[in-house]
Amino acid sequence: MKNVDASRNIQDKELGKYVIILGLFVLVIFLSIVTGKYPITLDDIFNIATGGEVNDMVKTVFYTLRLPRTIMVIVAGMGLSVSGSIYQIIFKNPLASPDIIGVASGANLGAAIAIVFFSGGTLTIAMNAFIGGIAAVFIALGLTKIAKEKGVVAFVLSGLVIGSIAQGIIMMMKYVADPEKELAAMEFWAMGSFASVTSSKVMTMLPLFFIGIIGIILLRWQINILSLNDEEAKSLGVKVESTRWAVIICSTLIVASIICLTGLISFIGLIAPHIARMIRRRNDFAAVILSGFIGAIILTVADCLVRSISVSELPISILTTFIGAPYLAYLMSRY
Amino acid sequence: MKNVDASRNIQDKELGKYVIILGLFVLVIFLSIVTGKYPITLDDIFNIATGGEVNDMVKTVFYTLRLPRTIMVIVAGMGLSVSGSIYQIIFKNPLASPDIIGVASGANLGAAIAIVFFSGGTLTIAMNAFIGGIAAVFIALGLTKIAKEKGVVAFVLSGLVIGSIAQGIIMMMKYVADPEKELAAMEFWAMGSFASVTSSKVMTMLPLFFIGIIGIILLRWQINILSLNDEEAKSLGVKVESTRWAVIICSTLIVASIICLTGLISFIGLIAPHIARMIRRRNDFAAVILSGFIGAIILTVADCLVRSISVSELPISILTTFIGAPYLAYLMSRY
Amino acid sequence: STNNVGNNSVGDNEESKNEQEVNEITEIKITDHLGREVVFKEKPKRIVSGYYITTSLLIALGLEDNVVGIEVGADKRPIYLLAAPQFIDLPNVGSAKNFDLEGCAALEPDLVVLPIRLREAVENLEKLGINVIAVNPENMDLLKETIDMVSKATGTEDRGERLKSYYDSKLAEMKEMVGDSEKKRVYMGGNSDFLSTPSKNMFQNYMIEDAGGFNVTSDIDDTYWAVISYEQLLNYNPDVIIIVPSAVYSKEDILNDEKLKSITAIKNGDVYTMPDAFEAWDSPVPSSILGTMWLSSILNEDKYPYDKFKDEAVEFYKEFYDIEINKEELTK
Amino acid sequence: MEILRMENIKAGYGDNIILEDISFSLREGELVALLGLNGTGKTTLLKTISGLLKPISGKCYINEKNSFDLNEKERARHISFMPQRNSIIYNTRVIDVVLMGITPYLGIFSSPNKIHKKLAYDMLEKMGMERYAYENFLHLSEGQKQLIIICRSLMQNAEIMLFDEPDSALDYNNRHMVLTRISELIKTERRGGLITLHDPNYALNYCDRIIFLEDGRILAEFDTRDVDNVFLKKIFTRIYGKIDIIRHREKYVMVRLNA
Amino acid sequence: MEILRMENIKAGYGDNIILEDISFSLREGELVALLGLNGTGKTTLLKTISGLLKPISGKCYINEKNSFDLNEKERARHISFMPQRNSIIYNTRVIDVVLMGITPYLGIFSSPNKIHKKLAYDMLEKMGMERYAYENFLHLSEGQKQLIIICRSLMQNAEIMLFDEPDSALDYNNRHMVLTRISELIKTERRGGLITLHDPNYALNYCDRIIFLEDGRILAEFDTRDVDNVFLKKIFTRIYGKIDIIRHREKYVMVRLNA
Ligand SMILES: Nc1ncnc2c1ncn2[C@@H]1O[C@H](COP(=O)(O)OP(=O)(O)OP(=O)(O)O)[C@@H](O)[C@H]1O
Ligand SMILES: Nc1ncnc2c1ncn2[C@@H]1O[C@H](COP(=O)(O)OP(=O)(O)OP(=O)(O)O)[C@@H](O)[C@H]1O
Ligand SMILES: [Mg+2]
Ligand SMILES: [Mg+2]
Repeated sequence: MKNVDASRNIQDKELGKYVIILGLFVLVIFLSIVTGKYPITLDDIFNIATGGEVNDMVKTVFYTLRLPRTIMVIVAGMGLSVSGSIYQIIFKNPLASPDIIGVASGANLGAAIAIVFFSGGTLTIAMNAFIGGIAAVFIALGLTKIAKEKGVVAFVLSGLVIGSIAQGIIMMMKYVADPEKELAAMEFWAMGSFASVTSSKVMTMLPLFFIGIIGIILLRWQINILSLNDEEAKSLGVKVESTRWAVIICSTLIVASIICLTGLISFIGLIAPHIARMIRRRNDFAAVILSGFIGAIILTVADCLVRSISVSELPISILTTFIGAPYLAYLMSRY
Repeated sequence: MKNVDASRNIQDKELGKYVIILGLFVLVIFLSIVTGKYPITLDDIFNIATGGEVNDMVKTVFYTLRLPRTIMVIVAGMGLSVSGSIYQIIFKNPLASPDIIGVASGANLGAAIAIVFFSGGTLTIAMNAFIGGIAAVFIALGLTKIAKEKGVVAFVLSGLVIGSIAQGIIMMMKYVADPEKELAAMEFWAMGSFASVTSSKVMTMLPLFFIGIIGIILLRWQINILSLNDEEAKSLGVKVESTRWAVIICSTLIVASIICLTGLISFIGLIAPHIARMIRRRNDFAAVILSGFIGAIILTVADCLVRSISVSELPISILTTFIGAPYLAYLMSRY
Repeated sequence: STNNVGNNSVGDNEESKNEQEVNEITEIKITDHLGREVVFKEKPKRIVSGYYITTSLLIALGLEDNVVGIEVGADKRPIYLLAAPQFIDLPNVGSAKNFDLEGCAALEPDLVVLPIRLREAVENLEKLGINVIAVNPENMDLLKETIDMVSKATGTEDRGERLKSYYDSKLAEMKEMVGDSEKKRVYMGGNSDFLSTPSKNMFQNYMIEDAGGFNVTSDIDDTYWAVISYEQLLNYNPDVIIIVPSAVYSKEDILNDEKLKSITAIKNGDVYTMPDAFEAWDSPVPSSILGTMWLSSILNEDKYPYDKFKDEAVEFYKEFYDIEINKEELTK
Repeated sequence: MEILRMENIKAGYGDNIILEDISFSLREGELVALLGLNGTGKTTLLKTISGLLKPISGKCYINEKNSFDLNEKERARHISFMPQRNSIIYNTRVIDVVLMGITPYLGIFSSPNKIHKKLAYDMLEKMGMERYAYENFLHLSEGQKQLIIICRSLMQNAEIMLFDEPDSALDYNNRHMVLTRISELIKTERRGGLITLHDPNYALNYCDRIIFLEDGRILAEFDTRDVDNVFLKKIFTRIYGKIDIIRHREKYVMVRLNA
Repeated sequence: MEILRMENIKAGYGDNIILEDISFSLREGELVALLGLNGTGKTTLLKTISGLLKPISGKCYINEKNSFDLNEKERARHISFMPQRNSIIYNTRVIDVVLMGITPYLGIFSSPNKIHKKLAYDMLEKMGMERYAYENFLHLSEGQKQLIIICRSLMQNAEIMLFDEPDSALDYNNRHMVLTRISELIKTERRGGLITLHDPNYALNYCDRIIFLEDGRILAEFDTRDVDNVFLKKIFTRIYGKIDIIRHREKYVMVRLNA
């Protein structure tokens, strides 16, 4: 009797947590839509939503800038956190981040090449970054193929090798780059920013993101099994190697499609999974989804602050850090 | 009979490996002493060594630049690799690097503060970097104290939290820093370099380095036991928490004393331990020592190349990467 | 600035400097931008410059034959190719990131000019007994001080003075030209990204003001290139958009950007790129005055026709760099 | 009918050859015990059969089909393998651990549904563990964990079931319960079972046949029903030293003779 | 003489209370078996004694000294604890694993010396594992690993030795060998031993006393020498159900009655 009551109590409490998180999520979306430098009033937004009369310029700004940016921030927060979670599961490593297999370093290299050799516009940079990220991951995967010792450590080491070679080439390019323009461009890119997000870019990238995320959702049970050791997963009928590849490719698609537009956004993909796991206290796919929501919330709040604190845009990672890290410390002291 | 022969063969082969590595080590030290832009001939060096007559300028260059730099490079390669090895053992994590508990981020922050607020000379910067590194580690250790869930993950998360907060503050300071003086200085510091190593600096820092390294050597057996899980280590009489603290503090001393002079040198502390473990194929303290030698060799070769390849000095990390990463990939495909 | 006696005597004999200058000066004291006092016992013959601004200045001071080493990346500076092609093959002493101490020492210089950010190298060179001047030419006044220091140390005050007075007269001319007329609102797009822009404390901001414009982003308190958002730019709605030399994007990129089309500058086609065929005029090089003049001509073409600017630019390079430049490359 | 046939299997790790010349077969509805001392290669043999270890030479047929041609998923439907030591599973509910056994029957893109969950719960009930269904697997005792892993293995419902010392952490009651369930299931569902055990009495009690491994080779193979005291004593003495075989209520019991 | 005395121990994990009102003591030269079904709290009790789990209330005296006042190192000299499941040890030589048992006797700054190595090698010899001394621990079979961990635990040479199912992965011979060694050592060296087992026959054979745990409480405690058939049958039936106690050459043997 007592036991049943207790378990119902716990269930209520659990449910409460998720309701709060969902509420926060909706709230920050709203906040993000009303925050910005160009004056758009609540009335305007109401009119846009209901199809009423609005100034053309306001409409353009809303549809080409405000809304795409909001979407991009949410997508980025979700994508990076989900991918971080997934990697922490399949590599059984609390230090795994979305960059573990080299995607971010590759994208960074791609962007750098676009900047230095093609003196590219944002589109060229985005394309190159995307290709760079994907290419780095495939090379790393190729390296795992020739590794004698298969298994998780091979992936970690391959990611390390490819990531650091990419970093080396980037450093080299920074070294020969023109300090005033190319170097600065490379460094801005590496700091990450949502300032130049526009609707057309978001539109091109969203499909890729969704392919990746749907892939991950479809593979959720296999991911679950990959958290066992390889022999056990194999004897349960999981094609460990090919599944690991599939998961990595989906995750790479997600991350590459995000960072090719925003540049590197560090930290959120490492910390949101830990926060989610501490809140959920279970190691299942729901924790992955939860980490997506938490990542989106943190990143959106950070971006709203970026857009309102000062005229110029602070790097987003600063605020993400200052919101995420103390919260994680707080959770550590509680759970 | 056959078996005994085989095992003797293996032993010979094993021994051969270490002889080669030791030989290489001596060779690169020699190489480092004779390499540099200032013309010092072999005769000069012979004369300096034997107390013969040498041009005063040559002598000054040798004693204040050439020799200290050689010593510093070897010390840095050893220290960072040993510390990386130790962390990979006690945190049971192949991704652990000397920065796992926040020392590098803290040192970086300390240096940044010195540059921005005290517009400091190199000595001030070094002191602040050193204090920053130590302080960050102590704060991280403090955080593990309040964590509910003790154990390795608490350390990893604390390092993550402190490291990223330090990074956030650095980004913030970069943002407000004077671009010509302060920002540039901060960025160069973060890239690491042996170009400005001089004898007096090396002399102040060596004692601290040795305290740390001797601590690690003395604690070697305890470190060994910490590779077990906590309960097992405790029931074998190891004071797990305080020993982990002691090891971290020694390792921090090593790393802080190095990077406060050289700035951040990435990568070597992550990759040398893996190379050593692959060569030794055993997970003992000898592998830690081996990783120190390998780190020193790679870093010295990289530094010699830096000093001779191009007329101007490439950042050391580039060459470290290009030597270390392919070698690791090669080892992966062999063992 | 003040000249001391020993210096003046050399200045008087400037015309015959080739024969006589050597060892004639007594002792020169200079306080550099790090507040260090540097004493020259004799006139430096072998000079190393670790900074493109001072390297260019050495040409402007007619010292190109004394330079024995310069900063890395010389092949990227068109002015060297035009005015001192021998620089391309000089040994380099590294960059501001990585100064090559031994390499520098091996050149046995009598004078090394470095930016103040190389404070460490300065200290170390001092220990090796090499004379170093650390300079920080980050705005017009500091540039003038830099000119003073280097010219004093090398006994070329005369040319230095001419350069400075050229600046002063041109700045005065431009100030007078603009008068009290309403200033145009200028937005300057940075090198790496159209949305990065010079903030209040940067050299570019002073250029816009000197040229008689109003920098829309002068309300940004940052110290470096600031990044703004599209929304912010729409909100600023500048009259003129200037692209700094050799930006990674082009004028067309901006003119064709759908999201910007409501901005006045875009509507009127007032988007200009600063020429980059000689030097980066938006940085405090000795020829940066030409950047201000160029901008002034863009903003007030009615009062300062572009052709007049071109003639003056040709004259400037003729006089100070002893080269004949191609007018066609003075684009806008 | 034979559902598994091994022919001249030679297997090992690198240069270290552990098994040599192993041939035997498994019939439908038959539970076979694999006995042998520590380190003779029992686990190695089970790993080879389940495809986790590639043999150096030899063939393995499942229903007359070469098993090494199958991929992981197909193989997992034919063969389940309960490991001697399972991996650490963090913060996962017990029922989810059991559900993992259904994986071979799922498409790569699908997850267990309600029916599967019901099956898993029923399985837990059969093992008397249903009250732990929604608990954290990590918080169970070692014996309880082993029961759950047995459930997972049974969920796989494969034709050939391999168990590597499934009873090592179980108490006396659970040991008998589990072996009873396994032998019943194998009989009624016409599966083939191969189980390693250390206590020969359990093998004598629950298995149809015993295969003795010694130094990586098959030492003996016999049906538990048609042996007599003398044969048993001879073979067991060879392996286990000073023992005696006594008969107690229709069954042979091996007891140790004290020195 | 009593070397260990537990008084009214209550212990558990968080709110989940597992053990209640546990009091017993251990005398010099005595090997006590701790029996109980899966999940009754045997491991929890051993962890509490060895100081790995802080009890909610109750006292534990070692040689009349409160054991919870000791730090890890002191405690490890008084108590050794062989865990039910040891951690994964990567690429370490077997002899180095055994050497770990000497740790409580080393200063924090020292490492094992030649003498210690000799001791470790001798220990391996006693267990018949000396030929694996320089092999990789990871490459042993599970049973061999367990033997090595037993060696490590014996190296600790503590006054009170706790073993949590030390025989679970051992073959019949090793099981007897290990239990013989342990009981001899405890007798000759005047140690106190507490061992959990699942097979009551081994407890009856090798232990001086049996403590029965049920649902976290002590159900019964008796000397194995002064019991009779009837008592044993009663108590064992309560826990293990349908069993019979037979006598074979001076010893009681518990056998199962088939349903
Ligand atoms: N990964 C490995 N690499 C090299 N040798 C191994 C490896 N695993 C096992 N061995 C060796 O193979 C032999 C057989 O091991 P296996 O695990 O098959 O024994 P087992 O019969 O299952 O023993 P146990 O009853 O102890 O479980 C042992 O001698 C062991 O040392
Ligand atoms: N870390 C833990 N957190 C919460 N509950 C636990 C934890 N460890 C064990 N338990 C619970 O404590 C009870 C006793 O566990 P314990 O491991 O002591 O049993 P045991 O007698 O050793 O069983 P076995 O024979 O299976 O080893 C079990 O019901 C288990 O669910
Ligand atoms: Mg086995
Ligand atoms: Mg237990």
